[in-house]
Amino acid sequence: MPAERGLSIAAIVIAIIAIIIAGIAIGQAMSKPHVLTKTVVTTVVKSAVPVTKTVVKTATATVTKTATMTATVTKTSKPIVLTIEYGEPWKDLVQPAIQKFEAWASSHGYNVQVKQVMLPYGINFMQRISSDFAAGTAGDVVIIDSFMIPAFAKAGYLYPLDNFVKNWPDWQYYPEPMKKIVTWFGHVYGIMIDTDVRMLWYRKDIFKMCGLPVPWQPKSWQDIIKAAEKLKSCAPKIEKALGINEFYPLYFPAGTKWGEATTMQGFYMLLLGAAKPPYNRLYDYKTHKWICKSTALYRSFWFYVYTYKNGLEPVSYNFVSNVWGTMRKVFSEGKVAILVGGSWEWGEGWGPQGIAPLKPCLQKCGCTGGKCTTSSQIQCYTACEAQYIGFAKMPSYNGSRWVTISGGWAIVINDKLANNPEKLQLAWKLITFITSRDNEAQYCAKYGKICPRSDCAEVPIYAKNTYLKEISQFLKFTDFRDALPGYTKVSYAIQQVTGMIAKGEITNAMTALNKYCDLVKRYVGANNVEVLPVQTS
Amino acid sequence: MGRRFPLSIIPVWAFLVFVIWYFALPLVWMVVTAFNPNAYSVAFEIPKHPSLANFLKLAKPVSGVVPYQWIVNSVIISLATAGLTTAVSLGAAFVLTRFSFRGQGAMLTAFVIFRLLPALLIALPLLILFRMWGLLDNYGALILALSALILPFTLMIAESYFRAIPITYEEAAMIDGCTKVGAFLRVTLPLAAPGLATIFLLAFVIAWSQFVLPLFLIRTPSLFPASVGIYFFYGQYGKVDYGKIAAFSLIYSIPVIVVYFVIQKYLRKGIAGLVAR
Amino acid sequence: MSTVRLENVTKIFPPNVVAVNNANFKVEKGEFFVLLGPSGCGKTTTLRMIAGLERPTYGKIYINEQDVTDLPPRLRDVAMVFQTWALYPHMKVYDNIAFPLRLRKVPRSEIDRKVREVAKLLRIDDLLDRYPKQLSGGQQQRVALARALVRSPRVWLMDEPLSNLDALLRVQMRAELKRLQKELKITTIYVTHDQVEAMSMADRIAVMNKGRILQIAPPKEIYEKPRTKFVGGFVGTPPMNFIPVTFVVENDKYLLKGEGFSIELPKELGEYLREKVGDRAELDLGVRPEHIRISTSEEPNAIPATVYIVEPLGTETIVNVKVGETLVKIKVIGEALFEPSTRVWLVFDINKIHLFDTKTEEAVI
Amino acid sequence: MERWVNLSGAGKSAAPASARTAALVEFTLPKLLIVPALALIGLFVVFPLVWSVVMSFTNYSMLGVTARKWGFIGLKNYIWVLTDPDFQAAIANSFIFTIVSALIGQALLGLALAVVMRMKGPEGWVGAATKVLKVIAGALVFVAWIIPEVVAGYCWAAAMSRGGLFTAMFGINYNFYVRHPLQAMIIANIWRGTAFSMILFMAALESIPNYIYEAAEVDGATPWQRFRYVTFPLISNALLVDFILITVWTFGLFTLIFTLIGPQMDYMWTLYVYVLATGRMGPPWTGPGPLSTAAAAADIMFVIVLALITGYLYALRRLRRWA
Repeated sequence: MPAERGLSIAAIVIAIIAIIIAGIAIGQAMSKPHVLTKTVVTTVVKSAVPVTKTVVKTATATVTKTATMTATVTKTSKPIVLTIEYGEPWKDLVQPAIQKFEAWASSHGYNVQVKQVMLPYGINFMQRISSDFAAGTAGDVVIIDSFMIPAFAKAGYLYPLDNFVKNWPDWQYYPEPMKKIVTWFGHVYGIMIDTDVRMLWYRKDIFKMCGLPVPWQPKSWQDIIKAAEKLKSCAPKIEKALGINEFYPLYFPAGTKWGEATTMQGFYMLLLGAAKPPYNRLYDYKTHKWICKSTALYRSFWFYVYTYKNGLEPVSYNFVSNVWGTMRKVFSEGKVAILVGGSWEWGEGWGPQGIAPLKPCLQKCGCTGGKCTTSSQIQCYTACEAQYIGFAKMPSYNGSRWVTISGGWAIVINDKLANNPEKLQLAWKLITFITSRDNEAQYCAKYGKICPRSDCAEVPIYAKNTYLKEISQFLKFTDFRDALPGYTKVSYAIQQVTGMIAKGEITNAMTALNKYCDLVKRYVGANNVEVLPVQTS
Repeated sequence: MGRRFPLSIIPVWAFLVFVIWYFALPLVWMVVTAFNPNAYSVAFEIPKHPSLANFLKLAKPVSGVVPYQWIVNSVIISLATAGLTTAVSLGAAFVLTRFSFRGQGAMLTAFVIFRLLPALLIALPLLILFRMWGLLDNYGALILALSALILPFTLMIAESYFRAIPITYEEAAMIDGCTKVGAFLRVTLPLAAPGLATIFLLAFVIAWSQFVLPLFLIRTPSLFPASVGIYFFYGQYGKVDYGKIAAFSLIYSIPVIVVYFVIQKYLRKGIAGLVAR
Repeated sequence: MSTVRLENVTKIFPPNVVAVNNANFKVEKGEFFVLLGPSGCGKTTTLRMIAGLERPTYGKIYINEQDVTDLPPRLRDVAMVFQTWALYPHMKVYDNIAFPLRLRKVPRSEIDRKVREVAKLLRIDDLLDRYPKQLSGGQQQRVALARALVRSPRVWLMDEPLSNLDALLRVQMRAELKRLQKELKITTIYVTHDQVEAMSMADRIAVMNKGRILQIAPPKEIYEKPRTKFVGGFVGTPPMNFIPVTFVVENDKYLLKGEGFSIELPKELGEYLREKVGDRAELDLGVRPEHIRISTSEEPNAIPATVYIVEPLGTETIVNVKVGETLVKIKVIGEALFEPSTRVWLVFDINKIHLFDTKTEEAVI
Repeated sequence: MERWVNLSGAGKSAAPASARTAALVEFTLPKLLIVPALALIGLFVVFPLVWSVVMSFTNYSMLGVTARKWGFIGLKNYIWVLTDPDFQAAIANSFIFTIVSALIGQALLGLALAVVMRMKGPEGWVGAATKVLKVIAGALVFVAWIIPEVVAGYCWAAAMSRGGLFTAMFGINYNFYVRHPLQAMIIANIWRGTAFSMILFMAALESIPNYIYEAAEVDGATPWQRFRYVTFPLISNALLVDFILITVWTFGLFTLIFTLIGPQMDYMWTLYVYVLATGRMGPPWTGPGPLSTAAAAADIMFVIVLALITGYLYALRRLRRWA
């Protein structure tokens, strides 16, 4: 009996605390001004418990504090709050610029406060940003994947920047491809902040082990397949030498886990070289229809079917929950010898401070804790890295040309600022700080990314980077996605079909093509697709 | 002693050993890995130097969020939800057991149906609605939605609990000078206190384990409850530190296990009630 | 001291169960009023309506001539002792008794004084520190009484308070309750299905059946002049015997004819009966077991019967005999030795018989 | 139990106003205490369910133009979903999964466990050992049932990963849950849900009084006959309740499978709905993340789930009549 009473007393105390917290939570729901809150919750709760108002207010503050990240708070009467939403990879681009912007603002008498919404690694940035836009909760200034610009512009989410760039001296430093990528129907909707190219990464040490030439540069798809088959025959030797339990020669991403990367990294690199332009694309710009079947599509699927069916590529890496991390790790460990990937991997992936640095190099340079910190260590590591990892240009199907594709992220202004000229001006000012030459050069050099501004080359830290200089050559033959509205769905179809190929559910290129065509028809409508003649040789 | 060994026990033993093996499999892996400071692969290895390193690592931010923040979030959400549901189901059960009115039977049937509905069927329309109302990422809204989801459970338990307490005590109290509500609060409620504690704890653990609703309705990692946090963790870029996830899972599971063992007598009774009826 | 009056009170439970059918009665000041009837007859519902726990569907209830029909129980100033006593299990005896006073915001010292006083009166002053669970049935019963007594209510309502006690204790408590009620002079309405209890305690009894009040009268009258066959059958142990007879007038003789017998009635009685029911009528002859004498030889106006079984109960013996197909019980003081199947004659005092109309069940005489 | 009913009953004349008011305050107002519960359920359960039906006739989507400008399009979504081979596969797999993992796996294993748990062991150390095994097994089965679903899914995903426990024990050198998702789901769900059936059957077995067995034994029944003619008929109620409940639960399972095999839309209808709602595909008339199409799929399943629940309620009612 006394035990029971104790229990009940404890429960009642907890319940009271809980009810207070529930009140706080309801208060928090009320603190955001929107439809439901104003109509339903307010009427019900406010009329019922006016007493808790003060409690709610003070407590809401604490909850908000712990829950959201608020940047520097300038405590003046009514500051303009400018929200910037961006992914964690752009932290070092955005944060220094914000400081400069705020210094500028206070010296010019603006009472402005920048609220940062930083989306950390691990969530799907574009999915999140897209839904924020659709819900109307996206930031005032947002960093988005440039291929989303047409879709967002069509949906009316983006404010056109034509008048700003017209009077912006820096605009001239953006090369034509970098301008084209942010333009849709004659209007500029964003400013590129970084760009990239894609290539074949390969492991020099493994190639040597198997008697393949280093440096390596395949001339056609057949060259790639040949090298891969040779590597497969050496697998036991390689596994023993590296002390690993599995080995795959090649890795082209497949499946829906990779999301857009399957299409961009894997499929486009094949498609663009699989036939002559303009039939090497997903979209026919003449007829304004999505291409359902074509020789190029057939050949690209054929490559997937051939390599996955013959065990040249790893199946399960495509389906782990962390595909990016796994890809970087297995390449770094030598479980994969040839990898199609982005130019940023040099730094972000297996660089001295990357996510999956090379273990032998770490040991050699005495880097502890998996990262090199001192400049001598970094120097040592960079030299060592070049011994192990090389990159090659992706050849076309028959070797007639080189292929690569560029994407990159752009900074845009939310259309909801259209009616707020003062905020609009400040937002643009913030963008100019972020995209300024020095800021861009600093950031791109640090992360091994390609600067979209041509004048970055004037900044020593960027110019000094030989790697960046080398891959800048790729920009000459680079291409872009068919990023029209509807692209995401077509891309999803590619992810689905390549996923089925990888899992072994489809073992024939023609079946894959038919399946793809079926899906595209379902997703964009049968009226919006066209079937081109297919050469199966 | 010379007593013959009963051979017939061997199949029973074999069966029990199989069950133990099958059910211990993933649990043992989780517990062992949680104490392995170097668990970078899923392989089962008994750590040579078991330590609490993984638990300490959880205090360091991962992509800007300290994992323990998720536990704190879960505590806030679950406590609030449990408090709200307990209070609300208390009132509703009082009305349902102490009054009779038209539509009562239909109401109880409706609660049974809601109790059995898959959470996903409610989560999807809620996602649509919350998007339209701008309530995504909002704790208040999440707590209300969670409470609504859990309410049919707690309400049915509260109802059966109060039904089991004779109404005579309340009548006596009313004659002694209480109002109807007063009699309920002064007499029945103290008698039902252990039951209320059970309801509160049950609501707490159901809310604590809830995954679907927060997955749909919460999008900012720093606001995640622990359940979504684990999933987010697992889908993390870079190295997967299995030890860390295992440690986090362990911390996350312990309150549930403790609570269930506290209320298990009641739980069994409740399940037995399903048969007896 | 108060009066309680019910005026045309009817209670219908949904969908259409008539629990109490047009009850009318008045309980006088300081009276011990018993509602007697089998279970399900509506007596408890009547009591609960007086308490305010149920609301009459029709009709009005007055306490001290004040209309309380719509008043909630707490405003009626009545006290009630429940069948299960309903002691609050989470409160000690002291708190149980003090509870009504606390609710009325009586000062602490006053509460303490009253609780101890009433506890002493009921001889439970040494139990105040215990929980109800730790008490015996009789003790719990006293606590329930104490709780009802402590605030000197206008009316005391008791719902079979003794039915959960064992037989011996029940007899003891019966006397004590009666003494207490007389001493304190509180108007009491007491519900029971036990006719012995009713007879021994009541000032007046209301016999109920199927929602109707059949007769309201002092116990003696209920016993001697039951107004219906039900009342006659319900009161008394063993119950009244009923033998179907036909009343006929033959050659100026007034006869009650039954299976194998015929009784001649005195002239006055016969004429009275003839006036009431006519020349020929189907009736039930009601005789209490104690008013029958067994004769082993034939006598005039006696009913022939066959001994069926004999139940010796110590100081008395119940002899079961069969008159035709009807079983008749006869109470004989002391021992009575009859072999089963013995042929006997039943003789009774013609002034102590009752006659009921077979159809309406109402008493004819 | 009789309660205070019919306050506004007919046939009463003027009573003092104060008394009427007092009665109103005391007996009618408290009924409002049910309002918060009804409001909560109405606003966050009933209304969303209705709303999802409404939305399934529109082209509303998570992203794209139709996220803001949407309109009604009739039955198109339903036709699209019903003709989607993935949806057909998902439903077929959902039924296979439910039947195999719940009706066969959980119920059978649960029954076996309950019978073993209730068995009287021999004496001496053998009995003691059996008892220890029983306690350990019971606790593990219980824990598997109560730990959060996410943790269960995560543990099994790790166990079935390449290099995990499956590799160590069976030499399965690939991600088991990738290559055999259905089997993986079944294994994990049997693991997860057996406890409920076990506890239910244990309760059912306990409710059979021992004297019935004694009587059967006196009548000369063999152990099998005792099970067939005494135990089985007496636990058939429990069997029915168990079957229906675990069917409904398993059919609506999401978290465990989602954390185990990820968003693969053709293995379970719940996953199909989730992928449709959050993925980037969908019919031509909506933008990416076609919430309206997902709502149509969910509503189709809602009908099936409702049919299952109705079956449950009907069975329960029949049981009560029988009992």
